[in-house]
Amino acid sequence: MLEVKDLFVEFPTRNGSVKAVDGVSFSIKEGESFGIIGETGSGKSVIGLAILRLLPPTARIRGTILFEGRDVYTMNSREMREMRGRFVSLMPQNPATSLNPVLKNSIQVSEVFEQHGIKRAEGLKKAKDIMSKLLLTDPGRVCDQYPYQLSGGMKQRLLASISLSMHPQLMIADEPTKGLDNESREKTVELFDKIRSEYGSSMLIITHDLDFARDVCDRVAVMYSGRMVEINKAGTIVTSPSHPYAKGLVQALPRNGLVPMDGQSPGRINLPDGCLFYQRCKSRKDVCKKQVPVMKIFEGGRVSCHLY
Amino acid sequence: MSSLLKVRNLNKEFNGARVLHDVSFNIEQGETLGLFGRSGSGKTTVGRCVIGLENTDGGEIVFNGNPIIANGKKPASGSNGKVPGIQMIFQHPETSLNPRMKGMDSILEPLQIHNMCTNCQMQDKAKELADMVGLGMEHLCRYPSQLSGGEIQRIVLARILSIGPQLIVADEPTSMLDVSVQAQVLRLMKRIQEEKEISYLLISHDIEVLQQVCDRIAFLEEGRIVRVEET
Amino acid sequence: MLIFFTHILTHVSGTGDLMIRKRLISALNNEHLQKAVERKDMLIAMIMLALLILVALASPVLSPYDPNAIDLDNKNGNLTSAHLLGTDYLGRDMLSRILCGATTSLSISAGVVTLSLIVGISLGCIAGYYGGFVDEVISRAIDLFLAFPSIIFALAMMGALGPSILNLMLSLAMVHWASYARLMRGQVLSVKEQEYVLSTRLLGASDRRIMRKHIIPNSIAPIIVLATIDLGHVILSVAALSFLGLGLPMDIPEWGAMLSAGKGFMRTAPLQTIFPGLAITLVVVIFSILGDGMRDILDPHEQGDDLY
Amino acid sequence: MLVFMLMNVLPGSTAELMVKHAFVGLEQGVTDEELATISERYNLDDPLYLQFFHWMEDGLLRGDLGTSYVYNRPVAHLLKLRLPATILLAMSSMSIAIVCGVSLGVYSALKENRLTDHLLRFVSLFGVSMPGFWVGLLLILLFSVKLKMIPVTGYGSFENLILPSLALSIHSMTSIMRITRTSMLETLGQDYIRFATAKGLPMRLIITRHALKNAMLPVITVLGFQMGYLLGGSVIIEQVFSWPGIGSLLVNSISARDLPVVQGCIIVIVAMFLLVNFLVDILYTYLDPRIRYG
Repeated sequence: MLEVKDLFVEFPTRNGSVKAVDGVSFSIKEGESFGIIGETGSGKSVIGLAILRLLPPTARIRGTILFEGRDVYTMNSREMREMRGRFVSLMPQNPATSLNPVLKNSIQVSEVFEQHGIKRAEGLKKAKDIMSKLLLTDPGRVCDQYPYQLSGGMKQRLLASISLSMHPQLMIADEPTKGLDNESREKTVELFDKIRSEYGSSMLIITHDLDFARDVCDRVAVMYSGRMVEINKAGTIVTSPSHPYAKGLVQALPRNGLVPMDGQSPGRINLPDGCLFYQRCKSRKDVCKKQVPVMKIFEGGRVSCHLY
Repeated sequence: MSSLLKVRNLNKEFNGARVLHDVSFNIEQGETLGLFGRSGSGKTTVGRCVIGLENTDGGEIVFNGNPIIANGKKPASGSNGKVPGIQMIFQHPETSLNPRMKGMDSILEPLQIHNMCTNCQMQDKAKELADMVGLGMEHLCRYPSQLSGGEIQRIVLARILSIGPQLIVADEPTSMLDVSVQAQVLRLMKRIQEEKEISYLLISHDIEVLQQVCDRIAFLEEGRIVRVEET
Repeated sequence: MLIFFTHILTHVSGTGDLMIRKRLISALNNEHLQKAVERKDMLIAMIMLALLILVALASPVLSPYDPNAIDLDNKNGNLTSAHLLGTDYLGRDMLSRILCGATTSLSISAGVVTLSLIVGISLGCIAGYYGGFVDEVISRAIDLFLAFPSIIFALAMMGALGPSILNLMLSLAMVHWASYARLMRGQVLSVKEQEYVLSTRLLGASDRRIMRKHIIPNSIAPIIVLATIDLGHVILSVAALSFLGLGLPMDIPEWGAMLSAGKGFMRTAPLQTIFPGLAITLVVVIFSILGDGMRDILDPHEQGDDLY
Repeated sequence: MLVFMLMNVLPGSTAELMVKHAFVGLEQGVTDEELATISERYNLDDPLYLQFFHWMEDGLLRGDLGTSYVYNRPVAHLLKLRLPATILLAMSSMSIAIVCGVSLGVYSALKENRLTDHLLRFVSLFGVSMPGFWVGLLLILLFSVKLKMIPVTGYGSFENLILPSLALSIHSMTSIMRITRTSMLETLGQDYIRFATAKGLPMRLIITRHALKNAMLPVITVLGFQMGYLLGGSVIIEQVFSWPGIGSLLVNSISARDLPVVQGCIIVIVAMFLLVNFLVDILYTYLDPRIRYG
């Protein structure tokens, strides 16, 4: 379905270019829910935006992204517009700022349909039944209201229904649980389960919340400072990860005793050579310092570390 | 030994709606009391009332023996109702520090306010505080916009510790931080608690964090303390 | 009304004045200056400004003739070696009049802006910080003065007071302070709620200290931008007023007056209307460039490259 | 109310000052009893508040704003005569400023950092800095003196409206353009624009439906202030083009120390200013639903 090979993304700034994504490769199969876990600034959101070519013009992108075998970066703007919304849709990070404050909800929902050749009235009807499927109370009233009149949870569901309106083959969800408390996080998990059962579209879920990834994703990749360090089934990653950083992440969870890792992730302008986790890795070897570990198959998943 | 902080049936109305109903709890010397509640349960309001940022509609708060709030009113004592012994850590790192002041000035400001030591001592006092919260000197000469969330919360902690408080009210100090950084900050707070005999009122919606860090947890629902458990 | 107004002025300007001086010094000597030099357009504008101030200060020495020396035999003369920019209808040398005009314009506008800055910032800060009754009174006064288009008010004042430099400065300042006060009040209201202000108050800082250390530095930036651009606008107003003959007495050379004098002889000696206008435009352009540049430099999140 | 207080409280008893100036042209000294008759006729001697009530009572209630000292005809009549000219001038320059300002602003925002953008910004820099009356003079110089195309002064036909309204609108047009450009750029960076692109909407639709409406909000707030500047400017432009509007009446009456006329003009101008601000507020609530439901 989606194939990403050696993706590099750099943002030139006043004092040097920030290497947001430093050689990432992964693929998502039909109907699979693939998660990317990473902390703030690990470059996970950049990947999502790169797939839909929504990065700012200043970004320098290398590498190939194949969707259904076609390279996204060789598509012309018409093909690109065709793909966005119909085949690949985005569920943005903070629902509050992703809805146009001065436009009625009905316009914002139906315009996706209009764009892909469906008349507004019919589009609105379709949108309403998607909304009711996603447990959004009284879709009719919501459509006539303005975004600021909706609660956080309702905004999220509205966004979900917008991005699902054309039954896309791939849905990219960017940090759906950011800033939510436990209870609304359960609701989000429920929402995503409904989406998968109802539409069966494959999903790319970008989050920093391990438990959420375990509950919603089949396979999960762990990102650190712009590189993928481990890819494995969601269950194994959360319970028994193999990469030292992934282990550190799991141990830092409150329920596992809040065992902290010392130090911070390296500066992104001139990345140290060798393994990026070298300074903070407890089981580091001198080879880690010099040579960038390559992705190796290991116990059903892949890990990039010299220990294995 | 009487408890450090005694709160007796604290009430608070917020434009008509009653937000807190007879909230009572106390915090012993050197203890960490967790305050758990979903968003909207009024836990932040409790914190702000204890700290004196919000005035209350009834109830007493006694800190270290002397009352700071008697039946809802602030007695004349204390610098406009703010007790130096209690300090607060806020939830959002990006607004907890003055964007125009370097880390160093933020840490030293409390000392300057109470002119607790001469300028020559300032430098090494700052060094000492920075070491205590695990920050190097290079962090001190950066602006908050050049620091990560975890580093900012450490500077906030150092800033508060400089005047030796007895109770720190922390309103979801680590909810905006990543998991690994959260672990570092909470570990740091525990270490400081042992060294400086400080007690915490830790407010959070994340029950796992509270179970891990607090000695006792008070459960707050719709402005009422429903139960208090030992961890 | 006027007596009452000057009374607040003297009392308030005492406190406001010291705040401003300290803030401006500390704000300018740190890295803001290096950043300013980095930008080409700012550099040019600053050099031109320095030149301008030099000319304004040294105009009596620089100008070849006494600006008011009447020499009737070569009225409306064109460019000659003796009179580089020709002469006006009374035979006075245009070049020296323009040079001295720079002094008048710059000194008046500097005076007006500083005066309104002091009053505006102090009143705005007090209104924003303390709120309640004080805020009510000051805000009403602000609305009162802003109800007038600035030139109309100044026109009426000048008409009543009669032409003199002090009256001109006073009448212009009476209008401009209100816009500073309103901007300042808005800034203070938003900064006051920030968490770092609350925590400083908890640490026992006095109101004055909070205002000086935290509130003003974080709300002064847009005011400085407005003040820089206003320097240009005041020059425009001064020129307009003296164009209508209500500005300065005749003996003080002023660009606006020159323009209105030259108006009558447009057909025969058009140059008289072009040079003073050009001078005004040039000065105002310098201030506009400086103003825009200041806006980017003092922008808070431009501080340094924030962590990616 | 403020206008009246202001004019009368100022230093020197206005009446005496006024009378002296008004007649200085005619003959030299003003004898005391002449002074007395004049002030009695215009009841200038009784205390201020009585004058004020007198003025308010017959002025605002019956529209008789007193009689002009110089023209000796009721002020209201004078104002009515001149009002249409000023409104015409203000309206035409306002529309030019808004139409060109907004469209150029949006255009240069879309072509950000390309040649046209830099060119427009450079021109707008000068546009904002040029004093209105100097622009007027230049236009006269260019069009009438050199090209002899358009009549310089006079009122009535469409031709002589062009120059004054153009001169008056240049300043507002350029500042509106700059504000539109910045707010447009800011809006284009918002999340909902990125989400709209993610929905596959064409750029053209995104701009018209999403970006434009949001970008106009800050522009409208500043519109009120710009109109004030426009009214202020009209006073001067009317002088340059001797356009028979309230502005030139105000200027002449000030130099002629004609108190009631001055007050009348100021009140009318301020009224127009407040009216425009009021309209701007209504437009703002219409555009931004958040405020309408409050």
